Amino acid sequence: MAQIIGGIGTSHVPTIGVAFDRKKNDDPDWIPLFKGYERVAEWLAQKRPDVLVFFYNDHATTFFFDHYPTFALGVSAQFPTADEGMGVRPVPPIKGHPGLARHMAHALVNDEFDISVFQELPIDHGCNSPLTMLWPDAVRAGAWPGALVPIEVNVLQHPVPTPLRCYKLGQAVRRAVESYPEELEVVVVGTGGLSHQMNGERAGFNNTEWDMKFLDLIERDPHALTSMRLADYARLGGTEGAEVIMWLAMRGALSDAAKKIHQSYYLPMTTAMAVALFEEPAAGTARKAA
Amino acid sequence: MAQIIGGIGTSHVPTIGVAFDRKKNDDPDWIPLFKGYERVAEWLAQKRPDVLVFFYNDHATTFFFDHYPTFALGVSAQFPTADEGMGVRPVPPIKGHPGLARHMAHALVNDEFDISVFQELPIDHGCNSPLTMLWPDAVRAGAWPGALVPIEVNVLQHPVPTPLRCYKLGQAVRRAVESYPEELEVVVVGTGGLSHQMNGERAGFNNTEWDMKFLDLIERDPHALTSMRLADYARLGGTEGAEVIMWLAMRGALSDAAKKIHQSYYLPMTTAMAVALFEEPAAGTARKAA
Amino acid sequence: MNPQLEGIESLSGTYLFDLERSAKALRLNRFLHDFIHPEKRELFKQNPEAAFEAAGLSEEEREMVRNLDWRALIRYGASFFTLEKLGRLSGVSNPAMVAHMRGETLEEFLKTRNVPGAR
Amino acid sequence: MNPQLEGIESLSGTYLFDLERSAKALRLNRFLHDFIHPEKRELFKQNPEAAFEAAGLSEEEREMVRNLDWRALIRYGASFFTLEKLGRLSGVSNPAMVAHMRGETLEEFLKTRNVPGAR
Ligand SMILES: [Fe+3]
Ligand SMILES: [Fe+3]
Repeated sequence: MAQIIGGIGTSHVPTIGVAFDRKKNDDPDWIPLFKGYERVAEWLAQKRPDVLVFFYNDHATTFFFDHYPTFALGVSAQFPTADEGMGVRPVPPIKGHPGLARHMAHALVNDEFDISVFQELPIDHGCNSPLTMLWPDAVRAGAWPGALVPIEVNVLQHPVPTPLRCYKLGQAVRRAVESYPEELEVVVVGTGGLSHQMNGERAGFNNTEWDMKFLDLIERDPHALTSMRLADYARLGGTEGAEVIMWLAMRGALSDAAKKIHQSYYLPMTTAMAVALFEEPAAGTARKAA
Repeated sequence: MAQIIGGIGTSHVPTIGVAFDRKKNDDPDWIPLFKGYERVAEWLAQKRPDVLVFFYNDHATTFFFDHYPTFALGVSAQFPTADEGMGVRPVPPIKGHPGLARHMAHALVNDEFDISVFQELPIDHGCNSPLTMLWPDAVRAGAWPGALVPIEVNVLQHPVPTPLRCYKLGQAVRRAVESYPEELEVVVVGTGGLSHQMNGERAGFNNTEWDMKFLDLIERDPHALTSMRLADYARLGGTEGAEVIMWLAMRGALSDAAKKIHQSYYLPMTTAMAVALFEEPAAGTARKAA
Repeated sequence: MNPQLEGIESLSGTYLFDLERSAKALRLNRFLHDFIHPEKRELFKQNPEAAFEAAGLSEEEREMVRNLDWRALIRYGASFFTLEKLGRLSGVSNPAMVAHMRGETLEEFLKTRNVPGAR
Repeated sequence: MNPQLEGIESLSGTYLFDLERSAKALRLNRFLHDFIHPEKRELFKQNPEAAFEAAGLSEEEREMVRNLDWRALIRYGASFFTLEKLGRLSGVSNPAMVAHMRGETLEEFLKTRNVPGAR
């Protein structure tokens, strides 16, 4: 039986990937970012999950507005790295998990989630920007140490799904994972945020006070977050910061008993970069955690 | 306020369009087909609905399996006619209703239907095959007499939505239409079926007895149909005949009091061709029916 | 197992198009789907081998397409609806494709139909 | 009105990308999205007018792209995420795009940031 052993919330702004590629590890302007991810990378290196279920959003790269999905599940064995307009970022292609992903497709559709499915499409920084921080040795090794099941969420073109629907998607994903017969250890990842706005005269908006409150509520009281409206998220965290509803999907896939064991926050420029690590109580007793 | 004044269930097999294009109206082999649609075309000509909400399926034309939606709503002002491999069928391009369609997109997403949206994509015989029977003067006139809001349903690549989910989609569409402030008269159309199978040694399968039962239940007891499983539909009506779940979406968008006022059934070759017309009790009192 | 589909394996002569078949035959189905583009049709008509090559089809896939072996194509993982585009392009009607999948001649198949002339 | 979005119009200087904007600027956004293809980037770099023509952009749209007028483009209906591709192609950083949308110089904008060197 597959089980979820923990969760990660993380920003996915492209700058994170750029800082990694340019090896800014020792640049004083970037040290806080790298430091913030160390504990998470260590935890992943220790737990060695088989699969990351990755709630992320496309940035008008893989999908265009002539056909835009609300939720799209990647079911193929591999996903190339997308060219986002500057050539392909030198990271390994993403390895899928068709067995689990197809099972999830059947389970989610029967559970009344009207997901799209996609295969073999290139994926953009929505996945690969945080991925090099989570699995920092993969570029050198030439392969990611685990598989991904990508779940794309529309946060670009309104109407976007409600915060509550995202949380419910996470809950349905938990049911789907737990009904998969193979013995797999799974970590759920929710990406995006925190506060930022990238359009109009309000661009450059941030709100650290709200970000801190969000980082608290996402562990302690996710229902306070699911009862907020998209307009509230846009007002408090900026129109683009409202993409944190993808963290709610991650949180919905965790048990109520999951504990936040690490967090980090850094706001150098326009987007608040945050990472938070959640562990399930059962994770300590899991197969590989000897 | 927009209101639904009736519903139509209809096959969409390409042969129906071919018979129309080749003017087989007086060919003894095709007379029963044309006769069957006469009453429906008359009713539409009399009621002159502003919009048809059209539950149909793509046939691997508009969408390919690298990115396949479960439900996809067309929101643009126009949709070209698709080239399905033999050039473009000489019918007018479909006119959308962006106002109603966008309203429906917002309403459905907030109602926890995870629809994809599409714009300006060419649409195949899933819409235009029955459309020339419903609006037979449009080709001559050079334009369809009303707008369409196309809702594409995946019935090609399993997992496909459950019969019950399709019915619930119809119910949500009714809520969405009825909350649109503009005064519009809307007819819902569910397409596909009836019994046929187009794959394997079982290809050519038909089941008139089941088709007749389906035509009865769809009016009288749709809940008997929503409690059946996809495997039941495939067994009784063939794997491709199972696409009649799109009739359930149409039925879900009608009130319980809607009455079937006409039906026709013709099975000349591989696909049972049926059409059924439903009228809402209120339809007689509507704006244009003077 | 998908409870909606339980029991479907008991329908003999049935090949349900699902994510597994779709993944296996994605290249082949893309090749067939692409016949919606006139220039792809033209290439196939003029030079089928070049069309196969451009689509990266395996030898097994090419052979089935060369032979218009509908039965083998469906068993392999083609969707009927991409296959239908090859049918139109090759001048093979749906009844003829269905007959082939059933292992019958077109004449035999038409005898089982209510209105054999309606095609 | 979408109850999820009620009140958002009170956020001044905010242009929510929704189906209405998307429909209005579909051609423009497709033009910008297409920079994911190296050959489209090349064409734009070599001959922007030919690229505009091929994409069927209106004169208004062309003028905004020629001027890299981020503020006007966003107001018109461009998605920031298609626009970002034009930014990269034109060597304009996100902070510079943001500064322009705010009506500030890059220097002015950087003064408002916690770590002006982190870009
Ligand atoms: Fe994002
Ligand atoms: Fe169909």
